[in-house]
Amino acid sequence: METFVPPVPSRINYINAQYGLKSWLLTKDHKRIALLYLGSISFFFFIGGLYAMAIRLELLTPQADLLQSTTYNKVFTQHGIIMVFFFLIPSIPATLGNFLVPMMIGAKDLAFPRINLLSWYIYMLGGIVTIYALLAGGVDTGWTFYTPFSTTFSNSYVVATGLGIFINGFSSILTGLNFIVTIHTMRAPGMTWFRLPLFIWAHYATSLIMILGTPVIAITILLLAFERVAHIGIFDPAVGGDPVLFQHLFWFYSHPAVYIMVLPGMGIISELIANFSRKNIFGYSFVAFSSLAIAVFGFLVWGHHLFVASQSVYAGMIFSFLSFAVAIPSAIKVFNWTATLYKASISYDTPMLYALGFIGLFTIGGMTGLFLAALAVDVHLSDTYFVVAHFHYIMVGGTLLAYLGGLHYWWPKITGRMYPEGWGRFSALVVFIGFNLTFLPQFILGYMGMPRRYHVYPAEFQVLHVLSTAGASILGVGLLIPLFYLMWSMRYGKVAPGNPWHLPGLEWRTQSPPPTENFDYTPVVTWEAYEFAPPEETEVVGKFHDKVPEKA
Amino acid sequence: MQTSWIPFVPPSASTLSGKVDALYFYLSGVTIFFTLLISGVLIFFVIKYRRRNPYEIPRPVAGSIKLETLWSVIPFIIAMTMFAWGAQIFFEQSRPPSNAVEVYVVGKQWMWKIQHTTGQREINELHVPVGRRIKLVMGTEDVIHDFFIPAFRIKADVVPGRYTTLWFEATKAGRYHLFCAEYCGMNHSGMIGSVVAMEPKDFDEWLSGSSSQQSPAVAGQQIYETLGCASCHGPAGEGRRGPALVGVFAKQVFLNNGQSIKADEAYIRESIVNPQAKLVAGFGPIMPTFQGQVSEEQLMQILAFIKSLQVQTPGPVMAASPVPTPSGVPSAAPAASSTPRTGP
Amino acid sequence: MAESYVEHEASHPALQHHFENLEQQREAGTLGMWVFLVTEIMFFGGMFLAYTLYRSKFPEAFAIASNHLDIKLGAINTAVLILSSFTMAMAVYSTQVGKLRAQIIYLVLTIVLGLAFLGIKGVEYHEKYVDHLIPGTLIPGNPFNPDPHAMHLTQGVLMQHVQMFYWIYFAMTGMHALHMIIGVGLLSVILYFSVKGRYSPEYHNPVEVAGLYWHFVDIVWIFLFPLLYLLGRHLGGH
Amino acid sequence: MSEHIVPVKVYVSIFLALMVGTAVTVLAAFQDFPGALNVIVAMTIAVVKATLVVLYFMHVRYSARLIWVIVASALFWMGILFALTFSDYWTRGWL
Ligand code: HEA
Ligand code: HEA
Ligand code: HEC
Ligand code: CUA
Ligand SMILES: [Cu+2]
Repeated sequence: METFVPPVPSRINYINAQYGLKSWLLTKDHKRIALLYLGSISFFFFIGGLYAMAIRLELLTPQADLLQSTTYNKVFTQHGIIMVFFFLIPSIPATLGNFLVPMMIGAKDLAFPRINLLSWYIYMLGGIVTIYALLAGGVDTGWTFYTPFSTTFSNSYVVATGLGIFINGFSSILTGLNFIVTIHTMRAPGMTWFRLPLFIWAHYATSLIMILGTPVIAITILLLAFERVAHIGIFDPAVGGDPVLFQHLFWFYSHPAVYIMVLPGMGIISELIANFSRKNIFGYSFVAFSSLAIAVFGFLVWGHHLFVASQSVYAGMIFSFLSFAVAIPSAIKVFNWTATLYKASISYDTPMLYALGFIGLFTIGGMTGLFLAALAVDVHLSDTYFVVAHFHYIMVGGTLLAYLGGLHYWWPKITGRMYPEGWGRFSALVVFIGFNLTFLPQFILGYMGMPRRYHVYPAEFQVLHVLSTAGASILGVGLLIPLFYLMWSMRYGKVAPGNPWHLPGLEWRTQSPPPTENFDYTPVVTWEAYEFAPPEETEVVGKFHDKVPEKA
Repeated sequence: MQTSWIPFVPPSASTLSGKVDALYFYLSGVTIFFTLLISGVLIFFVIKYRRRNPYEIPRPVAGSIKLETLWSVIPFIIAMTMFAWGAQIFFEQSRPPSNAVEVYVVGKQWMWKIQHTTGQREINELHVPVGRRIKLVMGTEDVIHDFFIPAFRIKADVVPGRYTTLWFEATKAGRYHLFCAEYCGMNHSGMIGSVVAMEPKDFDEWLSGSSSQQSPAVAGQQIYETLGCASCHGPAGEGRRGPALVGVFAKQVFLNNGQSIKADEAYIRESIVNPQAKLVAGFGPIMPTFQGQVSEEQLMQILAFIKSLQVQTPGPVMAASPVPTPSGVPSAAPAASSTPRTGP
Repeated sequence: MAESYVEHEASHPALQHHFENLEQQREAGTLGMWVFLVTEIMFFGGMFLAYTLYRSKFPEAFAIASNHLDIKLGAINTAVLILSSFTMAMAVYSTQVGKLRAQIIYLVLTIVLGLAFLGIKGVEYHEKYVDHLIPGTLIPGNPFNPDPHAMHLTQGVLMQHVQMFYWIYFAMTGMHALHMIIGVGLLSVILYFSVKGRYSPEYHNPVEVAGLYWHFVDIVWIFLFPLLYLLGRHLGGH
Repeated sequence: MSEHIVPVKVYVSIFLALMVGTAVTVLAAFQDFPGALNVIVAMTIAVVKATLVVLYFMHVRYSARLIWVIVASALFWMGILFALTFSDYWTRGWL
């Protein structure tokens, strides 16, 4: 990179094209909407993170000293709800996805720009309603809202929170709808399906889950709210209903939703691995189709959350079998990413460090999912810290790292500035260490029998809890560092060229930050995905994509 | 499987726990293997193929069907071994043996109420003899709870509106944790207690030492009489307008819609609170519902009474202290009847 | 690595800036609506699941409750809705062939029929209100409390299962009615623009897309009608 | 995706078919068929009616393959929801 003189973005771009608050709040530009999302999602992440810190601090000692039971119950519930519904599900699709899907396929915008803006407003409305519920008194049902506790016994703001999630669901649906239509109808000439970057395939698969699953959780939460308000219902055993039906409906969405959370992350990892090793992804079509396979088969396994919930033994076996089957597409991805590095040219830039961290941690998180899918072992592990460790390994160690990696990788494109590389590598390391120290002990805790959602626990578990809390503090610091230097770099970072990493992807073939319509002219794609160098240009890096596209 | 020497494994004190541990170690082994394999290969590649000059472009590789097949099929086969092994233990775990001694458990925010067939009641404690099969029949008065004994590697949700069961056979005397593992409100983490496994003779001592109340079956008989069940099913459950209840438990029942179903706890319970759900062949929907008229505990007592109505041993006869037999099965436990039930 | 670029063709006034041409815009609009309808199917799917489950659990209570619905009004409403689907299809057709007056007339008819459906539904809801058949305390001050004799409740059947039916009935028809209201609103907007002469054989995608939505709402009713009103009639009752 | 204009005659006949279907399903509902036949008859008629609306009023018969795929996938996912949920309810008493 040092050999390269960056062109200064003197031209008009999407950020300086218009000024004023109004130009942001009424924008229909997918890139600006992505930034709106970025701001609001980060806000929710830090709220969720503060709750996590409260959890960890309380768990330092076996007694209830920092938080009493009612408070603690609200804290973990709100941590879960905010992290899942208001951070992780929208995180990558609504920010990086929003920014990049049109750019990567050579379109000027998403198919429905107004709906895109609407989805941000819906997200904010859902968020505000939820925040209101939290401030008014909070909610203590667990993020899973199990009936009949949530419908009859809880004294907290279940309806308001449910409403917030219900509203938020539509934002997710609209985002998914927009992506699907955009990817189908707005690819640039020459951008065939198999030339699409894998990030797009991942988002396509994610969108499928969003549109097929989210409506079910919406109606479920709505029924739950009515049930609570009007004392009637299909989930209440006191009037003939079945509380387990709620669990079926809840997990019909919420299991596939875990793939909403991880697939976009996998998409980012495919980009990072290919681009930072300057190779096309090994087995491109396998990686592409495994995303679709995960999206489809992911709908068949929700019952693995009900192994001990009085579900029929035979249904348990079906769901267990299918859960093992759905692990295979994930395995395919992991192996292909690894194989891509063979005889590659690997750089150690921050995004790549995050990507490598992802592969390791996702493997651990995914493999421990297999423990939970194995019926007899799940009977012991269900609702223990093993489950907590499993999903944090995938959601924090996996998706959050992928998100951070992606954010660093596209940061120059988004802001037109470079982040400080040294700080980036340093914080990636801190996050990795802190993360493992936080959650590795929790696997052991879980097998030892420590139940989740306990703030008071037998003294023999304390050592491991202290380790975990120590790790969380390191992790927290590790996450604060990027917050500061990324904000710093927006003003003071080195000005980024159009293509700082010298890559072939379409998003790099325009200036940084891009103009409002992304490209000056509709590009015509004549190259394959991750085609790093055409034979005749093998030696010259960057020659073919540092320039801003001009009319042929 | 002997595991006491391995760190980070909780006490292993039931016939099942060793089996679960074995599978757990297998899973851990595979996980560690793959994690090391992948991170090892990753680190090796990352070092070996680091970028040496900013202009290098590696030769593109398209992929390899052979490799793809290999690394789909092998994990699939490994995954299937996990599935089969897990399912096999699970199946065993979910089928209570017919000769198990029953204990009735009712969950309630935030405590466990336990009653032995011999009448002893306990709260948040469960005393069981080592070497005998125990079956827990569990219900709840309010929300979902979960009965979790880590040392035995078992847990099951306790769901309002129905019964769930658990069974185990303790192998080592000792005091073990009992947790509520399903979030159930404010004091969820206080809904804990212990399971005390005792040598059979200590257990007998404990039984005779603690005040024995009316046995659940006797109590159930009284409820049966006061609710007027006898008017249709006969005072001894011999059957009148309604089907005979003698020997019905654990038998196949033929239904009006042509299907048949095993009369387990859940079925008996449903027959009382929602009689129209499954009609016995040859009977009309005349039985009224008793939902709301009986508490969860009373329902369990009626259930205990109906179970006691076996063909050879009419009436609720239950020894106060089961005498261990060579097979470890208490002889006084209601023996499974082999006489076919007379149809309506 | 040669890059070439496509020029914008001379554009139609209704062409949005980010589309290449009207054809692409139309394709996106239609596809978008279909994808949206998929989400709608799943949305109703959860309720259909609950319906199926409890109908199989409490067949008698459901039959009794279902027989108490007003089959005449239900059937009339089915006919009204089918007719409105037909007029909607004709409105699209008229736009396609450029009969703009007919287009407006058919749109007005569709809206009127939609409102008629909602009116009849209102009458039915009111009947249920009078009979205290609105489940739970959905309407404060008028809790679920029907007369067991009027319901022809047989022994062994629980009133709470009858209430379960009514809860599912109100949830499903209520959701359906909400969709009708949204549909009427949507068509009113379309009507406004077609009076202004915005649609032509060249450009009529909004009419078409609104039509898709309207037909979908019709289809939901095609299933609701037999499931809620008809199954159980053969068991007698009224 | 050039557009196909369906003639009015088709619309009218579909409309009539739907009306007839409604009448038939109401009449059939009062007949006491053996077993679960009542449900089957009612649902078959509903499915036929819905199919007519989808194919003709909604023009799917003349639409791109993608639309067919979308319609099919919606039904497929409904099928998943039902089949796997009932795999629990139907087998609960089996042990
Ligand atoms: C992004 C989130 C995410 C993802 C991707 C996953 C992925 C998986 N999850 Fe996880 N899970 C959660 C989030 C997630 N999960 C959450 C939040 C909960 C708890 C919810 C709550 O109760 O609050 C949960 C709970 C949960 C349970 C229920 C536990 C219980 O409550 O009792 C189960 C049970 O089967 C399970 C299984 C799996 C499996 C099999 C996968 C698979 O998809 C994993 C596949 C990946 C791999 C297998 C790794 C890669 C493969 C290799 C390296 C090759 C080697 C492979 C083989 C030999 C097969 N998960
Ligand atoms: C996307 C999802 C997501 C993410 C990112 C996280 C992130 C974290 N989670 Fe969370 N978690 C869930 C989803 C998630 N969690 C869910 C769904 C549950 C289940 C809830 C339920 O049971 O209902 C759960 C439950 C849960 C528990 C179990 C509670 C219980 O069962 O009693 C614990 C305990 O350790 C925990 C810890 C953490 C920690 C330490 C982090 C860390 O990674 C967080 C790190 C982030 C920050 C630290 C923020 C950045 C920094 C600051 C805000 C400044 C302050 C920092 C310092 C002072 C150091 N989580
Ligand atoms: C009015 C008469 C009547 C009364 C009172 C009555 N039952 Fe019944 N019961 C029946 C009939 C008839 C059936 C068979 C049809 C059915 O399954 O509902 C039946 C079935 C049963 C069954 C299922 C038996 C089988 O063979 O599968 C059980 C268990 C049962 N009743 C228990 C009770 C209990 C306990 C009570 C009192 C609390 C009670 N019944 C009161 C009439 C009655
Ligand atoms: Cu009872 Cu948790
Ligand atoms: Cu899952």
